[in-house]
Amino acid sequence: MDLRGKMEEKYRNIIIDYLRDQSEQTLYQGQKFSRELIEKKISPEEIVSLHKGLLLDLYPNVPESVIHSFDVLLEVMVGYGLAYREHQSLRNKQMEFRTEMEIAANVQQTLLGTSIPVVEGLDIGAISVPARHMNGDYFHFVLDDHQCVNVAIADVIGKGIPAALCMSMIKYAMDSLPENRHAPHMVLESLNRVVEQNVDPSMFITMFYGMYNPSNHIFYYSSAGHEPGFYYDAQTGGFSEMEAKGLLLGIDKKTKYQQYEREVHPGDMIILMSDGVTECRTEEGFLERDALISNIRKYIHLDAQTIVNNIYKDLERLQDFQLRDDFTLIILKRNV
Amino acid sequence: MDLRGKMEEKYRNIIIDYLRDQSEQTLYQGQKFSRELIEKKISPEEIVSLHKGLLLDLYPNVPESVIHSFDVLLEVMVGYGLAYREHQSLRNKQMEFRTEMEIAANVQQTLLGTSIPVVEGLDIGAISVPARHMNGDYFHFVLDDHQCVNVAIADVIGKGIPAALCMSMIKYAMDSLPENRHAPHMVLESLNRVVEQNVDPSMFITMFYGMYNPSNHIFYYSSAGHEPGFYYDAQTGGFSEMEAKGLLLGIDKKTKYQQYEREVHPGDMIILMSDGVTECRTEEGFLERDALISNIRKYIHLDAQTIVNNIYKDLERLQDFQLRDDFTLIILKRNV
Amino acid sequence: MGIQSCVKILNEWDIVAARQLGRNVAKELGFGTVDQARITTAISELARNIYLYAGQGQICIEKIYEGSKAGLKVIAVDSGPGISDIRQVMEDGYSTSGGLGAGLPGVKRLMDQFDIISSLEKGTDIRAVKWLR
Amino acid sequence: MGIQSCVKILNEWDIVAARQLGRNVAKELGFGTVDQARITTAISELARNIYLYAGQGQICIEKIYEGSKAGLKVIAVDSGPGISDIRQVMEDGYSTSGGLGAGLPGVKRLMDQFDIISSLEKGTDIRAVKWLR
Ligand SMILES: [Mn+2]
Ligand SMILES: [Mn+2]
Ligand SMILES: [Mn+2]
Ligand SMILES: [Mn+2]
Repeated sequence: MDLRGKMEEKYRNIIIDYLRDQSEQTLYQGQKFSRELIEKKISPEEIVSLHKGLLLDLYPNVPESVIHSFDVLLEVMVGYGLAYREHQSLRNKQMEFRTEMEIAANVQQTLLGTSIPVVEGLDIGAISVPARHMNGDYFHFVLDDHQCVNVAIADVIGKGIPAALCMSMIKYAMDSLPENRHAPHMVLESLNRVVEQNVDPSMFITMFYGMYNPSNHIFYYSSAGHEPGFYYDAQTGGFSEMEAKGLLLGIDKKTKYQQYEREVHPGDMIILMSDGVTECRTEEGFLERDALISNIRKYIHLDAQTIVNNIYKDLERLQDFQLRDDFTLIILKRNV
Repeated sequence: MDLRGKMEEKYRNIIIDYLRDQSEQTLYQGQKFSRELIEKKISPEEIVSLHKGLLLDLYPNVPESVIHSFDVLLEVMVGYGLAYREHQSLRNKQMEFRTEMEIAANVQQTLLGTSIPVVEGLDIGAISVPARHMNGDYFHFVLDDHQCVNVAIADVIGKGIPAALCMSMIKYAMDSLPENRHAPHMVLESLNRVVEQNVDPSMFITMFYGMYNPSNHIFYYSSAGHEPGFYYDAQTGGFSEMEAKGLLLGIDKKTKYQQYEREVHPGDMIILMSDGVTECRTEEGFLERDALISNIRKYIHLDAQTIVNNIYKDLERLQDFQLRDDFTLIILKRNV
Repeated sequence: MGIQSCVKILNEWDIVAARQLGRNVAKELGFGTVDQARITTAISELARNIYLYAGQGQICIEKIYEGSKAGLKVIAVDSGPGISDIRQVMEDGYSTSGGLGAGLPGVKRLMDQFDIISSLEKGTDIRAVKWLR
Repeated sequence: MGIQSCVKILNEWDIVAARQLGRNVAKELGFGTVDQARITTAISELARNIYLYAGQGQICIEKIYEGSKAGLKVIAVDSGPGISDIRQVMEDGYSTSGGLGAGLPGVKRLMDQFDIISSLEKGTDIRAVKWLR
């Protein structure tokens, strides 16, 4: 028996069962049958036609008008059938697209790849999740010859593939920086010149660049219009903003950046992020920076990587699992 | 009256009309109604429920079994209703994706942008169309200080966004080439080193690089594993292959490239392409290179840009408007 | 080649005439009601495109035979503005009518074969075939 | 808070029992047949997930009231392996069942409100509400 014949018989049996007992059990069979029909790509207009044929067969004296009325229902269902078959095709496109994006994201990963350095006395956690498929946020660690931990966090204005294309450029630029990475303000100044020269004038990049020197426990940093980080003082238990002024990269090639510093005591934390963390929009409006702080407090006893992972998980759910912006959060915690 | 009430009345009228006259006119109303329902995002299970209600209303003594049978049809339609509503959402995603791709393609355009040089005595036509959204083919013209026309045509192995990410790299590399572009084999050698060093080891690039010197009418060229071009000899009316040997870019950093040359007489043409032109697959198998030649002959009296446009249009239709690979075709024609 | 019957498309009523013609031929060939509904929907869509975008044109219906197979061919011709980007028009999900899923990809789906030629300012010629199973 | 009635999900027959419970409560609240079919489909889907992926769990049905609104709440709880990437599971077109369009996004669509909490190796708790219109 061919597929259509089999389906016809199945439907016939379900209908006959249901006419006998009207049970939930039979309706459940109907639902499973629906799943099967859809898997086998049978269009809804065919079901309507099947139903009409069955009625005619089971009740030869059913009024003619009832049978005629099915012609109209059939006509209407053809439109849904088309939508349904377009749906199949869009699903396939969606799959192809997802595969392509996975490859592209891997290429991006290879291009932008960084690894979190292992340094005695410093516990580092970092997470970066794209809102769509490719990341327009970027973070980068370099452990230099003096055992200083350099950390960069950047955000292209914009999301998705266009932003990702830009971000790969930044990576090439960072790789070709001269070896004296020691001064954050100088790093930003030279990156600014590259961006100004090479990137589409409508694209801007915010960046925070910091360097932690484990021999004097000082964190040096500069910011190019980037979302300010937080500083956690273990002794007072208080959080303060790491304010830093500076123009975005790519606006004016002569921009100078100011450099700031903080002494880091045992238990203190430096928390860096992109605006996707603080501007995560929930049903009740934007998440306040204060709310983020109480979120951090909740997990403060854990290690840095677990803290950032947990915070991401909480915020993801708050946003109903749909990120509005790329999300990057980094925590540096000086161990006792 | 609310939307649902209005739809109910419309459907009722269509059914009543149809039961009276069974005319095509009424079925056409049914089809238009289907369009309207779908635009208003009404699920198919609601139509089934509506139909059942109408029958009960119009024929109070319709057999109970007929009415019961609609419970099963309804249960089955809920599955289609879900597919249908997922369809709405996928369409929206598709739209978003298309918008994102348009922006990304623009960014790529800005990054890779080239303009066809205007040179006396030389008629140039070029077309490059991505198979999906972003182009993994690339062509580039430079008119140097000696009025020589430099032309590059390249193809990343692979398509779509991953290929596009790679291609932007090649563009940066070409821009930072030393100024002595004169020798095609040297250009390929230095690009090869860049690709070998920077690009994912699984990505390879084929490239043809040529230079036309209008003062001695010689075309110098080298190829890195790229699809061979054609040479059209106006005097004999014959086409010959522009064979050139050379490894793909990115395999071995020590690769040397051989340089070839051709004297170009009035009316002669140089035809360069990516494999997307010759490997365009039709229902009857691959397009033969011979078929391409007869296609070129068909348009040979036209200007270079019209020739490449027409050939693209023909091949697009042959492939049922679905390109399997990025398509790039360049024609250089020496005027009389 | 079989005999063609044609309907000129000038206004919306002609869409119904084209559907009626298509349905009659489909019935004669022995198509079932589901396929009849699909063929007439495809004809509606093609006729509607002529009426909306080309102003006028015609729909012809032809019985065709290939070996032992019989089929119905719909030919929609107009001398309207033509289609500038056929690839885009044939892409799923592009049609602006919110979620209708018809348009030319819909016609292609409803039928078994589909071919289109269009030149800017010259017009469009679409041929679609449904085979009797 | 209203009274909860629960069905343990251990095998496929329990899916029918959960549907029956949901349908009874939906009828009592005055939901029409279309909404009844949607609610039972959502319950089926949640129960089936428990049966297939968690092994066991339960489905509870609760009448809820908010101001003058009445609604039906479905609670599906299991202590199975949990969901590692909720974003992916909630994404349309991800479910592997060819084109079914159900899965958790389907449940979300069939109901008016939807919330999920899941921890790896601890289990999953899903709550979904349908309001009477
Ligand atoms: Mn961004
Ligand atoms: Mn951002
Ligand atoms: Mn390629
Ligand atoms: Mn290719």
